Amino acid sequence: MTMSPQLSSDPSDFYSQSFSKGARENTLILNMGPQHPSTHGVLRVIVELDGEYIVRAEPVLGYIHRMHEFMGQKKTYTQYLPNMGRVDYLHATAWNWAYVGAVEQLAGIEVPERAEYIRVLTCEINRICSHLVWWGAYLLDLGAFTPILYAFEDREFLLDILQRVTGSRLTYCYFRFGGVYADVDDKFIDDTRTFIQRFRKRLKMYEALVTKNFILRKRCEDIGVLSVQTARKYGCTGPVIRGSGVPYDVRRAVPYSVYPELDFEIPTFSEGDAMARYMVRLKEMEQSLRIMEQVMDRMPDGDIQGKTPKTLKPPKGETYFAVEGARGKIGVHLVSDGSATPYRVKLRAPGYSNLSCFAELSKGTLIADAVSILGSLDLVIPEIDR
Amino acid sequence: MIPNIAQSLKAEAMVECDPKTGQAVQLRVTAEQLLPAAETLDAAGYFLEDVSGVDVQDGFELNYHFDHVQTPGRITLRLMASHDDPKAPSLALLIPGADWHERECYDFFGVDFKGHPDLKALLLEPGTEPPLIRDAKSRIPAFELSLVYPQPEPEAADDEEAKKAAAKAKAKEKAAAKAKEKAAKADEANPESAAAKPEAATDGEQAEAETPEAKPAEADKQEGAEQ
Amino acid sequence: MTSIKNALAGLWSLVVGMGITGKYFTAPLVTVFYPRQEAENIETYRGHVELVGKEDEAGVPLCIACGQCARQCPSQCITVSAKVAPADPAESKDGKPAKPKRLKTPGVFQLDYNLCSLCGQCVQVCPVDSLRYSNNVYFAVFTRQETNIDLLERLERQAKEGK
Amino acid sequence: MINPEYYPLVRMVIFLVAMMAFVGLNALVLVYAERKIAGHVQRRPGPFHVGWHGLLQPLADAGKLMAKQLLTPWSSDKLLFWAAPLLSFLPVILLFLPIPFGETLYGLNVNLGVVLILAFSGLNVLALCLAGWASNNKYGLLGAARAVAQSVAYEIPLLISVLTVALMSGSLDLHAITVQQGAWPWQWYGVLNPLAFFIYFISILGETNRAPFDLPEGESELTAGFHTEYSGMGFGMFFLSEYANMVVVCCVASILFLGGYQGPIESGWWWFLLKVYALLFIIIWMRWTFPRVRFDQLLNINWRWLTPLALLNLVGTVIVLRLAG
Repeated sequence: MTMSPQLSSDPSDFYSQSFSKGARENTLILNMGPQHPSTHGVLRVIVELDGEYIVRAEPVLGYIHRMHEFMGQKKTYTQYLPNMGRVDYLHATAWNWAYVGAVEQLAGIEVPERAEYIRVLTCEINRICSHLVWWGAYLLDLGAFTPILYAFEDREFLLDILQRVTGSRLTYCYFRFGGVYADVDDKFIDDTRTFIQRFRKRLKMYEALVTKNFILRKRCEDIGVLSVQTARKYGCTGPVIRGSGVPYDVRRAVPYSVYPELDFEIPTFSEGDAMARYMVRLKEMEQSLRIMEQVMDRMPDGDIQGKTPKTLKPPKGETYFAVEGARGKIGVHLVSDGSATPYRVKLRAPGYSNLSCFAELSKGTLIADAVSILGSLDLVIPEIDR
Repeated sequence: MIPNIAQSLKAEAMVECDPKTGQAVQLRVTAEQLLPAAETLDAAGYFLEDVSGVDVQDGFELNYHFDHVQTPGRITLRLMASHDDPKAPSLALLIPGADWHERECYDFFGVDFKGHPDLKALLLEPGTEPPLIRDAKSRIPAFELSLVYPQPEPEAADDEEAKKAAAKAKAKEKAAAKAKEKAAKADEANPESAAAKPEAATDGEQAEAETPEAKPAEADKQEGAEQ
Repeated sequence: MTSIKNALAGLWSLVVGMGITGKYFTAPLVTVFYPRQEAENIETYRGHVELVGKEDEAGVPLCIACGQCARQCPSQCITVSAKVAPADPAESKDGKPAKPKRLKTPGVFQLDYNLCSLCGQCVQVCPVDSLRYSNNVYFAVFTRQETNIDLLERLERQAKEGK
Repeated sequence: MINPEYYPLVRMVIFLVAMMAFVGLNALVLVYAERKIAGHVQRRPGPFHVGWHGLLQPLADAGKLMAKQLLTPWSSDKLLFWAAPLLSFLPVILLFLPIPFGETLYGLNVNLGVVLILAFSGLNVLALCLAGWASNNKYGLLGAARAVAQSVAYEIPLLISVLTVALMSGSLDLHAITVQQGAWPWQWYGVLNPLAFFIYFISILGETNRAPFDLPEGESELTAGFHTEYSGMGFGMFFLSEYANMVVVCCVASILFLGGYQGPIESGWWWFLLKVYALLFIIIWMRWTFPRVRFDQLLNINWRWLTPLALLNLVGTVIVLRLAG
């Protein structure tokens, strides 16, 4: 067989080469991604296969790395805000919040109560959006094509609602230091209430169509079992660690904003498998609905923007602020040298830690299981690569 | 409130933090102390949130943020890796979650983690120049970041404020001279950071000449005044 | 026995699933037939910024050409420069020609929509509220240059169309 | 006028040509149906803009497929690579020969029609295997391996359930089997022996690689499985043969279990097509409802459930037949 001249040399790259060094004999090294249907965008996973069983796996990151942390050092505090909507496009408001919260904490900016309620409301709406996309995409990974469109049908309502206040539908840049950009109106509240009614029924439909589905249960149960210890060692947070039975939620653990006043539960499942993580997310959507209802009942009148200096120069020092995103703990470590530009912004992406346990989880599973595990970790690659 | 566990850790210095730093306690550790400290924390059920590198005058400061799932209260281990030969012990074998965080630091700062099982580029193209290394002028001294580093005497702090309030060159010069004296005194007590101190005082002035990005902001004020 | 029971329950769950998709199969569609219909939520969409005209003079912007929006912009996508009045010879002193005078109205107001991230900080920072979001949803162009919008021209056009 | 009844070869050739047209046309119809059903299940219109309600969309698709460049991977085995799609498509036409679409509407009157169909349908797996192997692609190889294991496994319960019907009717002649059932549903073997019908139905999903058993191509794991490397009509051939295979198995199902062309009121080919398309509709409907099963589960379903059940059913049928008379 003739070989094409361009390809006659070894076409594998740095990562393939370093991965194949440790390969056993008679195994197949398969490169999944960065363009692969189930790696959610641009994640690349190199796996070593024995038949269809995975001997070893290694995620390769960086295909959508944008060096957000460097941009943080070059832009002023306000100018860096739009970046936050683009770190994790599915739960943009949480990232908005993490950064805005860090700056507020450092600069000692007060946030009016109404703004806090609006933040909680939009954040929870956005959380449902994020979980809906995950739900659809996960089922797509498992080969069910229809649920994602049902999920998007519901998400569309939420996007319309969020568009009313934020003006955009995906990469929100809505939070401001000391408040939010725009106030919510009555139609927003009415629409949200209508949605809550509707969505409760839809969740029942989701359960009947998918959650109880025999095939799905077989694909998720006992797949990718993550023990509490492993989850902790890898620094997993969010639904991943709650699926392992640890009720760890930043909204409760280190309460911020008005969350302490709100009544909601932290759903946990102790199985630690893909199904547990699935169930946690579904239950979380219900809890988000509860939070939204309470917030709308209690929302006070008043300002939406606190007093902030026109040119923000937080005092020298550092701060760490964490919020609970749809994927887990979002942390921003902010260092200020007293100038108008951050000295250092470190973004702690929950997906980064969650994905790092994939290599261990996927050992000895089938490719199809690996896909299921990858999906159940709920990855948003732009957030992981930053 | 300092968590009990922090008391039992061996460290160079330990301070309780202001709530606005978002951390409960900070510990300054040496390379030898890092692993035992991490081991104790790990055994006590803490998890590693992230490893955040900061490039300061004294070197690359590595912040190991630990948090607990039941009793929150962030414990930060701070380790200084020198600029010339940045290296630190790896936690990856002890805490597998540290693996990627360390590789990220390796990417961004070029810190060599000794004992890491597979230290190679994670987010950047292998062989890329570490992007987050600042030029020497724009670095701030470590004591401005955290109280775990020996602080200059209170006069020096006053002088910083004075600088901010009025941009009078004379006052600045005097203050800088004072700061140097104070720093020298402090260094006698604390020989370890002797090298860093004089730089620290002079850097206060450099910080005054602000980064270019800040200038438009000042222009803003003037514009606003015009109207 | 239990496995048979489980298998039957599993089969039933599949039938239930078929029932649900079957129900939606006959249900009305929820999509909008785009070229023929438009979505209903366009008025809340915030597209690229545009200038606000004066009340009495719709074609003239409120803008005072202070340039704060341009400086605040994270991606430097706004270009503003004030209109310059030709020097008045009467004001010349000692034989030196008078300096041209910067007027408080923009001569150039360009938006490079390629770079814009729609964060709205220019709208917020404007001291005279001369910027607002347009709801120009159907903004599609063939070349990159076309995304460079001349907002002054846009305002004039809008003023003409409005009348 | 020559009566084709007396010239079986002429009849066969005419029928084969007709079947080619039928398969092509049928693929267009099924593509349209698949996309429309998927669309409506997902509450969107599906193809809508090409022709009235998107009726011409399949034609446009076909045109696109044919106009596309045929790419041959440089490291593939070129002969086998291009032999595979042909091999997958051509035998399918033969499968239509013994199928009685109506009382006189058939290509070849053989008394072993069932055997002929089962024999030729086995060829398809060879094509999939070749395609995966020859394209020298790891995904293709995995897909091919899955295809072989799956097709071989599912052939067994399929055969046994067909055998059950053959025993009930005492014949392997499709014509005879049809005639033995009456026009009314309670006379059909599918109703008399629902378990056999059920097993047959599940098996054909596995045999034709349809969701939820579409593992050889399972795109979320193997991108496109055995046809990863095929472009243009190379892929189009696999596509055609998949739909043609679906039609064949549904034809056989309607003959064996649903009384073939017989129906209440007026028997004829319309009844036959109605039954075939009803089955196809259910298959498509299932595809847009369920997740995909995992590969080991797929084999477990077969070896642990379907095959034993089919055997039990066979034995039970024999006993009942014996007792009845």
